[in-house]
Amino acid sequence: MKEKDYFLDDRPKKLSYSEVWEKFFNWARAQSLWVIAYGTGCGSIEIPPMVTSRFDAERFGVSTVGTPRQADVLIISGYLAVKTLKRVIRVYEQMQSPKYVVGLGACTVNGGMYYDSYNTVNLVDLYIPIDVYVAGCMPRPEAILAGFAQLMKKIKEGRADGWKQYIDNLDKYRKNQEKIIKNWKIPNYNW
Amino acid sequence: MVNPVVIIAITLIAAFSIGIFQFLGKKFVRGVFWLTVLFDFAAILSIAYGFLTKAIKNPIMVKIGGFPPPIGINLYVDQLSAYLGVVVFFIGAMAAYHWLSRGINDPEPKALVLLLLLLLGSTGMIFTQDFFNLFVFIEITSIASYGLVASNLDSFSLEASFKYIVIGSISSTFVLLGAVLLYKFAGSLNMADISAHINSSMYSGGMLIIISIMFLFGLLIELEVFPMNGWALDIYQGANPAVVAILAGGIVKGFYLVFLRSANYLKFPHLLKIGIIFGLSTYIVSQFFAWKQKDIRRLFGYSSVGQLGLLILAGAFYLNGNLHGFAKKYMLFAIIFFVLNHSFSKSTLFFLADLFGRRRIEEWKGVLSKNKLFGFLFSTSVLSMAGAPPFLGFWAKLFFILAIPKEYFYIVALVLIGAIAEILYYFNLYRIISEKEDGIFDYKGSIVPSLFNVFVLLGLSAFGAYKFFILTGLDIQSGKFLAFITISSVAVFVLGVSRLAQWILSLGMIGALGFHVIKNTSLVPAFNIQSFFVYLVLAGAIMFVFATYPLSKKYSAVFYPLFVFTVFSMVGISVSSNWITLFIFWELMSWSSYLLINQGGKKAAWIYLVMSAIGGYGMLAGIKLLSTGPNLIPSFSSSSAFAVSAWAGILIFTAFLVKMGTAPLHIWARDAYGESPDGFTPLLSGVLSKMGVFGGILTIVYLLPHLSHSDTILYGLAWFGALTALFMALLAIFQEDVKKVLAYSSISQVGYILIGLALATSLGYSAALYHTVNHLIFKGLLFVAAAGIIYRTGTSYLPEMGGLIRRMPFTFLAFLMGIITLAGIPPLSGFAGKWLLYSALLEKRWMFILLIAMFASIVAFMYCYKLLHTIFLGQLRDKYRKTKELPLPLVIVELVLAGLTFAVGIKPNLILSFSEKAIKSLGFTSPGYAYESAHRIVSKFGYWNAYFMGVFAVGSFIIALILFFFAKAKIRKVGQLDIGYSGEVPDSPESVHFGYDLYAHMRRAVRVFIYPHVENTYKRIYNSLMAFVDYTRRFYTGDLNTYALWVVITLSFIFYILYKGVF
Amino acid sequence: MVFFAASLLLIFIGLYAALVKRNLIKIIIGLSIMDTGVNMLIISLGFVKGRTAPIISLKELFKKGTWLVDVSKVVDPLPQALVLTAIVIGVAVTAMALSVVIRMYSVKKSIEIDDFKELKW
Amino acid sequence: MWYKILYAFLVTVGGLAYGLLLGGISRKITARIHGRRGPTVFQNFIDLIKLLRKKTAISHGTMFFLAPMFRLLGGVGVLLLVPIVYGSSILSNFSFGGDLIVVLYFMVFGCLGMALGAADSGHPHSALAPTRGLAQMAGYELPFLISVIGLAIAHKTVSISGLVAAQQGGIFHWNLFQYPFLSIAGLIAMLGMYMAYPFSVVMAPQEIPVGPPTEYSSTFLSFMFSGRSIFGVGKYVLFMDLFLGGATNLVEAFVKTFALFLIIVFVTNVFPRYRTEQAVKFFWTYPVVIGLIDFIRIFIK
Amino acid sequence: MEDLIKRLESIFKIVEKKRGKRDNLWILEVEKDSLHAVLSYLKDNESFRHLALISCVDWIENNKFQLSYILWSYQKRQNLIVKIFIDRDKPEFKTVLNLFPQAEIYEREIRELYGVTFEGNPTQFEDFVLEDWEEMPPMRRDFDTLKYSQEKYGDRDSEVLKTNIRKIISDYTDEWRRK
Repeated sequence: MKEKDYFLDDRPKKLSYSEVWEKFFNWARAQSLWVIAYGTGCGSIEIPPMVTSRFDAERFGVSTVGTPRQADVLIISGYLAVKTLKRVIRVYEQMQSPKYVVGLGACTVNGGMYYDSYNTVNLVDLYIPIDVYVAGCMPRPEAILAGFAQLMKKIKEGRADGWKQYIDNLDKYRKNQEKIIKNWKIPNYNW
Repeated sequence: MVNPVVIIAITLIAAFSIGIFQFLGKKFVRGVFWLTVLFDFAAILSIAYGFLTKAIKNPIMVKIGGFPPPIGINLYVDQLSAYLGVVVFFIGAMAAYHWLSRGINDPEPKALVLLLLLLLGSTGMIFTQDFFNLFVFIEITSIASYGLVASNLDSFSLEASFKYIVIGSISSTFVLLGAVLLYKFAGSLNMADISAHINSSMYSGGMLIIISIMFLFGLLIELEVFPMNGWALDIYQGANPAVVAILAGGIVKGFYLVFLRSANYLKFPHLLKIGIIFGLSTYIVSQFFAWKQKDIRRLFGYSSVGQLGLLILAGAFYLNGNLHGFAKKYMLFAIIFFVLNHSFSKSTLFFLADLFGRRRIEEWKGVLSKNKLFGFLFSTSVLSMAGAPPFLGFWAKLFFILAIPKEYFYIVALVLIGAIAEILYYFNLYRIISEKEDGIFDYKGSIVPSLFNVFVLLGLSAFGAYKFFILTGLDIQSGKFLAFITISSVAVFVLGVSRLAQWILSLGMIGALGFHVIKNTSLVPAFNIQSFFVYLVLAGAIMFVFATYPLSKKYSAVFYPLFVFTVFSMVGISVSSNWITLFIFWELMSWSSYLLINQGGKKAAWIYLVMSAIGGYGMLAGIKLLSTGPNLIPSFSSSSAFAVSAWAGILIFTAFLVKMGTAPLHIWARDAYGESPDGFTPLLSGVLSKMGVFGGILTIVYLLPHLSHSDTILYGLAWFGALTALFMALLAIFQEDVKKVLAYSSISQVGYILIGLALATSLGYSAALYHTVNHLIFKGLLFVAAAGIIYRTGTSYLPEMGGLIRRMPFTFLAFLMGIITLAGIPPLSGFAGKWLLYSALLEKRWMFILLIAMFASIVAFMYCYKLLHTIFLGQLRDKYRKTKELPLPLVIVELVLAGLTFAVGIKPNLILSFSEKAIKSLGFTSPGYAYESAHRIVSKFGYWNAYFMGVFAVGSFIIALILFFFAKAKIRKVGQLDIGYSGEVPDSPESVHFGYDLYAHMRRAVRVFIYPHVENTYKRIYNSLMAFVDYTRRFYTGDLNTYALWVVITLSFIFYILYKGVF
Repeated sequence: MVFFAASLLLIFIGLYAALVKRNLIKIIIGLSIMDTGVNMLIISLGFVKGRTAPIISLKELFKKGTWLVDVSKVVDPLPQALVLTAIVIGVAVTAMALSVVIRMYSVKKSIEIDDFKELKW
Repeated sequence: MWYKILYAFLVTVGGLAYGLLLGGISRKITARIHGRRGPTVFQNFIDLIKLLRKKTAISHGTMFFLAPMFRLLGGVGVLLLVPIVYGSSILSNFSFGGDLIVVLYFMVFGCLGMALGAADSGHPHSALAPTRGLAQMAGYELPFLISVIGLAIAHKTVSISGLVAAQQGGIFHWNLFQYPFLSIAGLIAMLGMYMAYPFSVVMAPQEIPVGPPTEYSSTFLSFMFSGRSIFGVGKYVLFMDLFLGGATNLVEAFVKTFALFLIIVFVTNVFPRYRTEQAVKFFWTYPVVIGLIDFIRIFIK
Repeated sequence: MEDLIKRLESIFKIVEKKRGKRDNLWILEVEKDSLHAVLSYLKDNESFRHLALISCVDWIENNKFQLSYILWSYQKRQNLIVKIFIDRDKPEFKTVLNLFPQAEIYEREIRELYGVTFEGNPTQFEDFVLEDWEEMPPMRRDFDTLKYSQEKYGDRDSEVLKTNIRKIISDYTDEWRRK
């Protein structure tokens, strides 16, 4: 055994699969979205109302889970700093395909009101593939639900393939990530 | 044959010639001294040899000056005095050799003169038959000893000497008074003559009783009986050990013989009372006072005094105890063996104490490991002193206990309590000595005398065993087997030049015995309960011995011999046919296993030994209660002939309960299991504790039906078993040491077996026997695996482990199967035992016990999971990244055992067919269950199909696996630190391993139940006894006046009780 | 009877010294007194009033011309012989004790018991 | 013999469907109590399908890999070892394999497997959950054992079919009415056995995300999920046989298990959560005392 | 409170004192060298045991950093801000860790954001908010954050942004229209 093999070394392979039942399964995937909410910013306060009695996301099959391993959807709720971006990347990579990312708020689109901050990542989709942006500062739970509806639609149509792109263009994403993360301490390829 | 008077004359002449011609030089002095001693020794040996070979039939009577006995002084040498003379001279010669080798700090000629005078005086004392002459010899002896005691010329020895002088003078005053008053009374000084004039009716008032008391009282002072022995202890502590060795080893024995003989000649009627009061009190008191002793010489002194007390007791019984036939003979041999044992081992101990020179016990730490020969001599002497089989002390004690009449049962009890106390402090000392410590060990002087002594002692031990088996008429098979055990383990020691050779030899011997048992039906005639256990022991032993080799490098050279010894003595237990043989082998097993455990945890071993002693001596007391009438040796089958009280059964059962570790007697188990050598623990748990089960079966089947309240006892036992099962399981879940978890688990499981036994139905026995074998399989497996894991990782601390499944897959597999079996989850073999037991309990309607037993097995899941998780699962630490799979022998044993659990789990008949036969031999017609079809077992309440369960589990597992591959996820095996950890990357395996205090929440719920109440109670008892002893031993103030005062008080006390007839 | 009582008294005096006195020499003296008491007792046991000592003096020998002693005239000779031995032994013991005391004094410069209580418990 | 296996397969599938449906109904009821609409009752089916066909999965090691099979096997085993319909040779399944004691011990099989797999993942939370679960098990098993032993002694059998047979002949022959205190103790134990809300500290989604299966995903999770559903149904059937007089036809079985299910759902939605030691203490006091009333009655009889 | 100030003045040199915007808030300026003595006095004798915050102000015009130690007394229910000025070219000061253990993390923050080092604080060079920061400390007023942000995180191409937003909006409207 090697001195240290805490993490995996080999690069994840591109996925190839038959498309026979895919439509049916995409429907199932769309109807059962398990969310891990990453409370990076002010948007995280909008998640609890979304899943509780008032807006009741569960009627769409959206429910929350506590661990990235079981989650389908990663909600980035607001601005990201370099420090949080590292964690987001790790959480994203630990989720199992197919997986989707929802970006909440203007900050995730282009930095929003923090566009000139020394510590806010302006363009999140340079680093991880975002399937749906929900604009607003902050978006209300209704808007988030609308975003989920959008996501479901994309999934059903088979267009929500951010996870596929991430694997296919891993080098590009890595380059972008490493550009702003100076001290790259995240293990490579470990999901 | 030499005329005894020549001995005295020659010695006297030699002594004076040394005194006069000392200017001729050292060589001359030594030459004369050694020539004299050798001559005397040869002379007395020739007399003794004459007696031994029956060349001399009658006692020798020497008339000095040709006068016939009543007029002239005469010597009288009978068998006993000749033998004792040999001992005295041997010890004297050894002590002299020892002393000379150490270098005498007094001018040498004087010391040698005094030595010669001492030997002369004691010889004369033993030989003479004249009261006044006796006084003279006593005085010669005393004066010589005063001088010798003072010979160190430091303040200690001078102080001791002065105290001795004063008390000795008082004593001799009484002797002299007695002698002359006797002359006045009887008109003669010749013992035989006086004896002829006296009959016991003369004691009913008047002078004779006062006279005898005077005389005997003087001798009692010299015999160091209880209130008047402060001076003696001071001598033991303060004087030169060489002198003390000769005093304790030889001279005091002379006084003892004189005392007995005088009492006999005087026909003293109250000897028994005196003997019981003083002997017993001396014995008990000194054994307890020794507990707090810090000075090793004084400790030996207490022990010597205690032994003398026992001797006085034995002598009183021999002369005055209304013993007949067997008993008288037994008592005689008990006395002889006590004397010999004490002489040789105590003098060795004093020699060794002198050689090493340190006084305080703590300074003796680690002596055993520093010098092997020294350690051997010391251990042998201590073992023999404490009455460990097969040494002489054991046979003496056994003879003694057997000989005492049953109506004096309280004496048996007290003597056994004293023996336990003796073991307590001797092995506390031994514990300190055997602790590991590096350093240089040096001693000044020669070890040869000790070596001689120990060899004689070993020879005498063999003789003692021989005599015991011959005299008691036990089946000679057992005696032969005992010899076989000893010889084989010695052979393993001697022939085993390396550990490999020892391993092969041990394997070969156990295998050979197994082969012999299978081939030859003389040892186990038909398949019965005994052969069941013989096979169990041998099968377990051979597997566990096989597994030990990789571990053996760190064990000392006595590991394998002791292992073989333990195993064979367990075989001995299984084949024994009566209670006494059982007891002998039981003690052999206890002691040898004690020595094995002592290779690991010293304190643990000590507690184990003390608890074993309590159990073993309890058993002996129980056996004593069983034996009635002329048939002193109760055999199993004849137990029905005795109408005995329930106490006999309870006492005998104590021993078995101790070994089983049942609840209030379990305190030894955790540490003994946890700290014994890893190679031995599987045997301890798998086989040794099963001897308790064997004994339990014997007791319940053969003994209990004949006792009163047997149903109550059984129900109580079942409760004990159930509570043990529950509480030990509860304790196990909070242990953080792998072997301690397994230890508690072991006790808990044996608790189930006890429930099975206590049911006393055929189904209960089935459950117990099945679980016995099954427990051997899985607990052996777990302990072997634990041993290997400790060997590989170097720790037994659970939180230090983790993730080892990646490095030891085979061990994990085996361990997992062991755990599943332990938890009793079908389809492995553990379930069958549970099912049988629960069915049996249902059948008997013991609902509450059933409830507790089932609940205990639920609690057991907790530690099962804990073991698996903390050792094998979770995160692998960096330091174990290079750890390898266990060594091959261990893996083989593990996998064989794991295979067995699986095989038995699917086909329980593999065990049940044996247990059925064994149960039929107990007199049951059916095993309590029936086979409905080939694999379906039916009891009165339920049914169960092991084969189906196995096939079903394996089959559906395979189906699930196949189904799994239909689902088309792409599975990647990730690294150990790649866990969903809130986006963080854990920095080390340790930081994310959950291994410490797994059940903190459970602890909060059950805090009351897991508080060590029992252990603390024991500790409290021990500590308060210690404090009490520490306070009361201030009785020996060290003040001369007080000592003298006690002499006077004792005398008044004797007069009081004899006159008033109190007591 | 007087002798008997007196010797007993002596013994008790000796014992008393051994029990009470704190000075080693005094204890030895006590022992000697005890010895004397015992010796006296022995003598008194053999004593018969009006008889002489069982000793053959030269004067008597010449007067009677024979070694034989009239047994009815002398007291029992055996206790006297015993006493001789006992006296010798007593002296030996006393000598021994005194020498030990001398040594003790040279070690500790004291002959008080209180200074010799190291060995205890 | 072989047709038995076919029936067993059908029962397993049916049990799975029923279990998933009950789970969905439970979610729906909870949502309605919250004042929400809630997911469809078939949501669990959808979840299962989704999990079954995720495209990647991770494994931490052998035990991690095998644990879901153990879990499924444990669930299926319990369902198949208890007779669902009394007197029916088809729906009594494999109950000839063993009696109540066998079932009791086999129930641990799946839990142990899952715990081992969870521990093998190396996640501290995964290992924490089984310890809580086992502690809680030590809690609820005591009242459960009281009721089981009481019933076994009272009816002189530990065969489940025998117990059902003893309860035939009218509603008042049910153990629920014959031995009401034993039944109450057993039913309280059942709450703990389902790890439903007052006793849900094992799963504790807030502090230790979803309990033992923290690291499980995709297909593995789907196996655990279905194993748990089947196990749940098996336990309902067991409790039905023990206390509610078993069932003589399939409809009755549905009705009775559904009644048991409703008890749990309503208790779950009403109570907050106990800590582990509180749960253990609760189980060792009230239900035990209640159960002992009948237990002693049987003991004396 | 005035008493307190008087007492303080009798012992230490108070450069400037003024009442804050609240009644129970006073602001004192002391000499840099006497700060530890003042804080120690306030803590031990005047019950200001709670150091609520240490803050820093960059007076780039005066070429000074202002360090404010905000204290709170539970007994008096008073806030007291003790401020000092240190040289901007030589941003060094001594730690108050010996008086207030909680100062450790405040000083660490100021070190990271302003570059003021505190002699004697063992952990001040560890990362606090910014991981792997290599530029000038960002809260200094001569640090140009817009430039930095554009250089480092880039700016979304406005065309791309527009199309994306348009696409999202169209998706929405499609949805609404369908309903």
